Amino acid sequence: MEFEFLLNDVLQQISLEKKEDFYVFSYGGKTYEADIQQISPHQISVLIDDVSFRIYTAKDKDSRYFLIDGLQFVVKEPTEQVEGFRKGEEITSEGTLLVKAPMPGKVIKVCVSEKAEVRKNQTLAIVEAMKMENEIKASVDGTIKKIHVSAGDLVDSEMPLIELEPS
Amino acid sequence: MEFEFLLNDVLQQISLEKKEDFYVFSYGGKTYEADIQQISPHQISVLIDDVSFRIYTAKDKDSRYFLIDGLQFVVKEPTEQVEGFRKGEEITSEGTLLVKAPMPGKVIKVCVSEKAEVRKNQTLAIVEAMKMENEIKASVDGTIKKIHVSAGDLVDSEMPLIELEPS
Amino acid sequence: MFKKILVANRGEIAVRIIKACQEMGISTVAVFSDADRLSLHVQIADEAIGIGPPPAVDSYLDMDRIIQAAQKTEVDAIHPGYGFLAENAAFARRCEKEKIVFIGPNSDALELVGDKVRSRQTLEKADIPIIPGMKGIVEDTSTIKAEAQKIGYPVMIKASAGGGGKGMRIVFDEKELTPALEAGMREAKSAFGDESVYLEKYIEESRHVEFQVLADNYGSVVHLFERECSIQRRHQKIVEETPSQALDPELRARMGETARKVMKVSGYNNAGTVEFLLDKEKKFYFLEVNARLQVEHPVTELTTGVDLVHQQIKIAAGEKLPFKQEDLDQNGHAIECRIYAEDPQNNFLPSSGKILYFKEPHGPGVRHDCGIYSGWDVPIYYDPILAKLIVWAENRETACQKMIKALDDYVILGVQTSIRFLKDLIGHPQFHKGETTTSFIQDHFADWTGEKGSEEKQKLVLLAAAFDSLHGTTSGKNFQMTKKEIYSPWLSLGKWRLGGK
Amino acid sequence: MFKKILVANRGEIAVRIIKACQEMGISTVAVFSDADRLSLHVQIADEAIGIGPPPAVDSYLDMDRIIQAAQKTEVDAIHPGYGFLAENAAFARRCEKEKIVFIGPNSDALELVGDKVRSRQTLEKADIPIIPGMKGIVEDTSTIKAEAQKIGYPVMIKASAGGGGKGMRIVFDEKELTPALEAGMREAKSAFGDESVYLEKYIEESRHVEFQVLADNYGSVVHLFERECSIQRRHQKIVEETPSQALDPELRARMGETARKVMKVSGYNNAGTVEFLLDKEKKFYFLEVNARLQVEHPVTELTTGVDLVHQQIKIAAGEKLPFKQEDLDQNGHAIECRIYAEDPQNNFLPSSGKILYFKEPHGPGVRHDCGIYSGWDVPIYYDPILAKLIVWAENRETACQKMIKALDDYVILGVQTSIRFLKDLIGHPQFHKGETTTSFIQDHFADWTGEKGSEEKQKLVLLAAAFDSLHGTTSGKNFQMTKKEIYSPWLSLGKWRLGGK
Repeated sequence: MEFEFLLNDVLQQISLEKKEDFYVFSYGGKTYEADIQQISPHQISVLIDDVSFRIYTAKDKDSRYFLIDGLQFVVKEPTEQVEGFRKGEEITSEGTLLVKAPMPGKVIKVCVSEKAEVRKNQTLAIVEAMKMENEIKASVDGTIKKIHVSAGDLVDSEMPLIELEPS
Repeated sequence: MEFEFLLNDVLQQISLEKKEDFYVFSYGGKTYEADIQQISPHQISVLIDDVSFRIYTAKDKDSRYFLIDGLQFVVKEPTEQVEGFRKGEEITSEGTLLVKAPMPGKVIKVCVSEKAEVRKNQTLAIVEAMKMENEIKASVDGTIKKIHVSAGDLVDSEMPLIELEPS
Repeated sequence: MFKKILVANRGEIAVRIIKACQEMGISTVAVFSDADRLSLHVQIADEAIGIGPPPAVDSYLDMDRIIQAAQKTEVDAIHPGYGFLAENAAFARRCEKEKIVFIGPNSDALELVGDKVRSRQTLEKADIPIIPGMKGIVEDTSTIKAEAQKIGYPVMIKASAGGGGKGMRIVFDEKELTPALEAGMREAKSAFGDESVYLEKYIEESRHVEFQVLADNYGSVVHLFERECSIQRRHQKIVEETPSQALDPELRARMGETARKVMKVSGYNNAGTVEFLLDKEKKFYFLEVNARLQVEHPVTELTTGVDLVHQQIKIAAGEKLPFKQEDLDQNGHAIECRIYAEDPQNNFLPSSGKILYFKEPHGPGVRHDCGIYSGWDVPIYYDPILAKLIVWAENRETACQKMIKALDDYVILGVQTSIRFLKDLIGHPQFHKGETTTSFIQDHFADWTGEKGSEEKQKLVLLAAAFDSLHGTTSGKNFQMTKKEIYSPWLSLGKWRLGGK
Repeated sequence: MFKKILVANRGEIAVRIIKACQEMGISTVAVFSDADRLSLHVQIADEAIGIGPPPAVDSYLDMDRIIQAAQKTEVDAIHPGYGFLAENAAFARRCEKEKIVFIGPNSDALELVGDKVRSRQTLEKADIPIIPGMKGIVEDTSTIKAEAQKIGYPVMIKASAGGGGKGMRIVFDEKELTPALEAGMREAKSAFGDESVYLEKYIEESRHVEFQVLADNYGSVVHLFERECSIQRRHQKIVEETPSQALDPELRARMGETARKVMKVSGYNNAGTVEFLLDKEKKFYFLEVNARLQVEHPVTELTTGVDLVHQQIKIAAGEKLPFKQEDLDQNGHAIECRIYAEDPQNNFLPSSGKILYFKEPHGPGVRHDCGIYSGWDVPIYYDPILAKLIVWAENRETACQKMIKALDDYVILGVQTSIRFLKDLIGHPQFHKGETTTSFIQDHFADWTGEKGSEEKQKLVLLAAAFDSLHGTTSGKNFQMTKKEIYSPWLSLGKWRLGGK
């Protein structure tokens, strides 16, 4: 059976079939045999050519997480739209840059006003979470188009903070 | 809602109702309030009058297991027949004593023959499990009625070994 | 000895203290905000009392509620842990008034060392070396520029009331001064309820070396050697070790004696830490006293064999110190890594949410002080520390190897953590050489992005995802599959790899 | 140093050794029988090779298969762990022939000390004190009664080839002799593939005190002090501690020197243990050499700071011992409890099956060497040891408290274990006093049935069961409910209890 996944936002294909007491999988034009065993709902044990791997896994509503040798990978469905922008930002349909809260927290201060010009790396707002202040900075030069929050607001992750017109 | 359980083979009753954000339960003629929270599929946290308890739980096909402060309890359904005899023995309908394997293992030796007379604590058979020999002894004086196994047999827990006619 | 102790804290340190009490046969009372009903410290205590809404000012910082909980449960003593009310002299006084033993220093000493500015003055008089800085707190923001000028840039803004990096800012030139002051004061206010800050000289390329001290109620003061805590990000320690690679026996003895003197001059009792900066010429300066159990106390415990929480409780109960300075010795090497819920690939931003799966490392010489479990929601209201991983080995080399292995074995899925960053840090050649200063992360990890994963690992992840989808073990959704037929697996069996792992 | 090591064992000890290799940067190969594909040692090793069907004679005891696995994976060395092939001189010779380093003593020394009868003869000549007993193995069961008579009852039947209680029987009078001999020989055959047994005097009210020894390939021999292992059931150690309460510094030094002499006389290298019996007059007798890593090695590691597995590997790789006798010291107190899958309420019968839920204890000073996990099936084919719980503290008193707390925190559901028994044992007044002899369990726990659970606990269990049924969280069945209406809960709210927990 063939599967397509988004691994770290890159589309990848793999095929997997169960034989008697082992599995056969193909990836990148090569085919391998693997002994795959479910150890617990959160762990599988894989032996390929006598090499042993432990893979931990968990899922939430959007993603499946896999961890090998301490390194975490995120796997998503291929149907999901790929966003090409860094976490906390999004280009709107009008071409403005929407700066979003990178984590849940409380807006301590909005450092700019509408129509103000800002330079790259200028602090736009300060959001506090877990007792630490985090400065939200402009990633480009531009003009403030809209401010969505004010000091004291509680914001969730990905909530719009400020809209910026790049210059 | 009222529940009946067999706790350590004794029938017990308890009633439990969910209120807003806590529970009310009655046992032994008294009623209590409890804050009960599911911590994981295997653990609940209970606060009653500010006293905190951790209870671990698991189940297999016959029983539910609960552990409090390191002590394990077995809860069964009340419909199940209560056996009044010690583990590894059963009185048959004909009144003979059926000696059963106390654990899975391998019969190393049968030390008695049919019709032989045995005394209390005399060794009837030797069963090996986990590299240790375990002597199965007569719990009463009697006569061997039937031998169900021979040396080399693999036996499961509760499998009949020897039938004894108490004298 | 006390019969019952209330632990006025949460997270890993509350768990640590409760376990210590249980080992000593002392009953325990946990307190919890509404955000912490399901936290580990609530589950393991004998009793647990709700003390209000999630924000710390309404719960863990609310003296009235803590005292009420203590009175309701009739405890003999309160252990404040670190943070929250631990260094609050008013709270210590309140406990004294209510006849509840405060497990920490007496309120006079706490007030003195807690006032960073006044303690600097006192200690300067006693010939303790002090970093150049202001004689008082910042009172008038208009004259502050002159003060900074006098000290000379770079200067450090520090909260008068606190530690843990809260309210701290380095300022390199005058135009950064005002915004840094504002931010520092806000953070100090939010963390300690006191916005007082002061300025001192920022010493570059320095090491942070601190001495653990124990003082009983009868004038005996011993130090339990040093901890080096130079590895910091955002002025917050993240890796601590002992012994320090920068100290020789002579300097260690001299700094240790200075630490004891600081405590004697301050009239201090119970456990405390004297922090020093050590500059590149091995000159040391008193920084401040942390008047409480430190986050990094386990490295001292592992190398001296002394349980600091047991000692805190015994001292508070009026017992004498069971050892003299000459009885104490350092054995082997210990390193601690703090595991934070934060994203090192994203400027160390805090990461909250549900811990989908958690599995802690184990093994000889591995200690894990922890306040979390699989399925727990990391709340946004408190410090993002999840746990502390501490290793002990005969020597530093083996301790580093053990730490790297333990970090590799650490599983947290669902929230971002500092684990991979810590692994790269401990494995860094400069760390291996012991070349650690307070700017270590800035110098070597400013552009750190972390490993992306080899092709082999990616292949395994895809295999695991496919296995998972095939059996529906974790996914509830159907993944899209193409209909192309798989070619016969028997024709071209690939060899997994030629070398070892 | 070696690049790759094959660990020819399973369970907790295979896990322990694999982790030690990983810390040293050495790749590892696990071997597994068909019953062990899902075992922990297979998951954590770099490579894993199946070596046959579940019975040990067809897998873990099959030299050919082990050697084939070693050749296939091109390892430099084999670590045998304990049990299985660990003390098999033929296997050590085979490794030597195949140019694979056997991590253990040289085959000549192994052969000598492994032959309990020949080593008794050799050591007697070297003036080592020996327990009175047979000069040779039991060859002729007809003359055995005369031998037993000569030694004097009670006598002990012991396997010539082994340890760990396998094949051991105490015989108090002549009529027990023949069946005990038969059983002992069968058990010896099954455990070691050699049915040879011999007789020695059984010394009553004695303590089992052993000394850990390390010897490099260049003639240096040090001891790492004693372990007291008197607490045994079915001749199997279940609790071990160090230091022993029976030794003063003079006796400790004398026994330690004797242990070193035993090893020197035997031409021994690598790690080994010299076992002694200590009678009530504090006279000690050589028992035997255990020519391998011991189950109870962690208590020595925690009190000396020496990692014995690291040292074994280094010695086997040709390194010299990094310390002399005078560099070694004992710090604090360590106790180990072996966690067995067995039912202490049912004559310690082995208990196999699925571990439905498992949660190990944690905390400062708590070490847990373990080969199991939630969901694992305990196979019937091997030794029932699941894990070892080891604690360290400054003194014995605190170590006991820590152990009791850790046992309380230990969760295993689904299989019976010795945990509760161990808790009562550590808490026994005679254990507290250090009054431990090899008949301790027989003397104090012959009629042990264990706590049945207070009314409070039973009430909580019912509450948990009801909660569980109400929410259907773990049960798939509907439990029978009566229709009687619950009376209003608001009328008579009970107080949970008046005192503390």
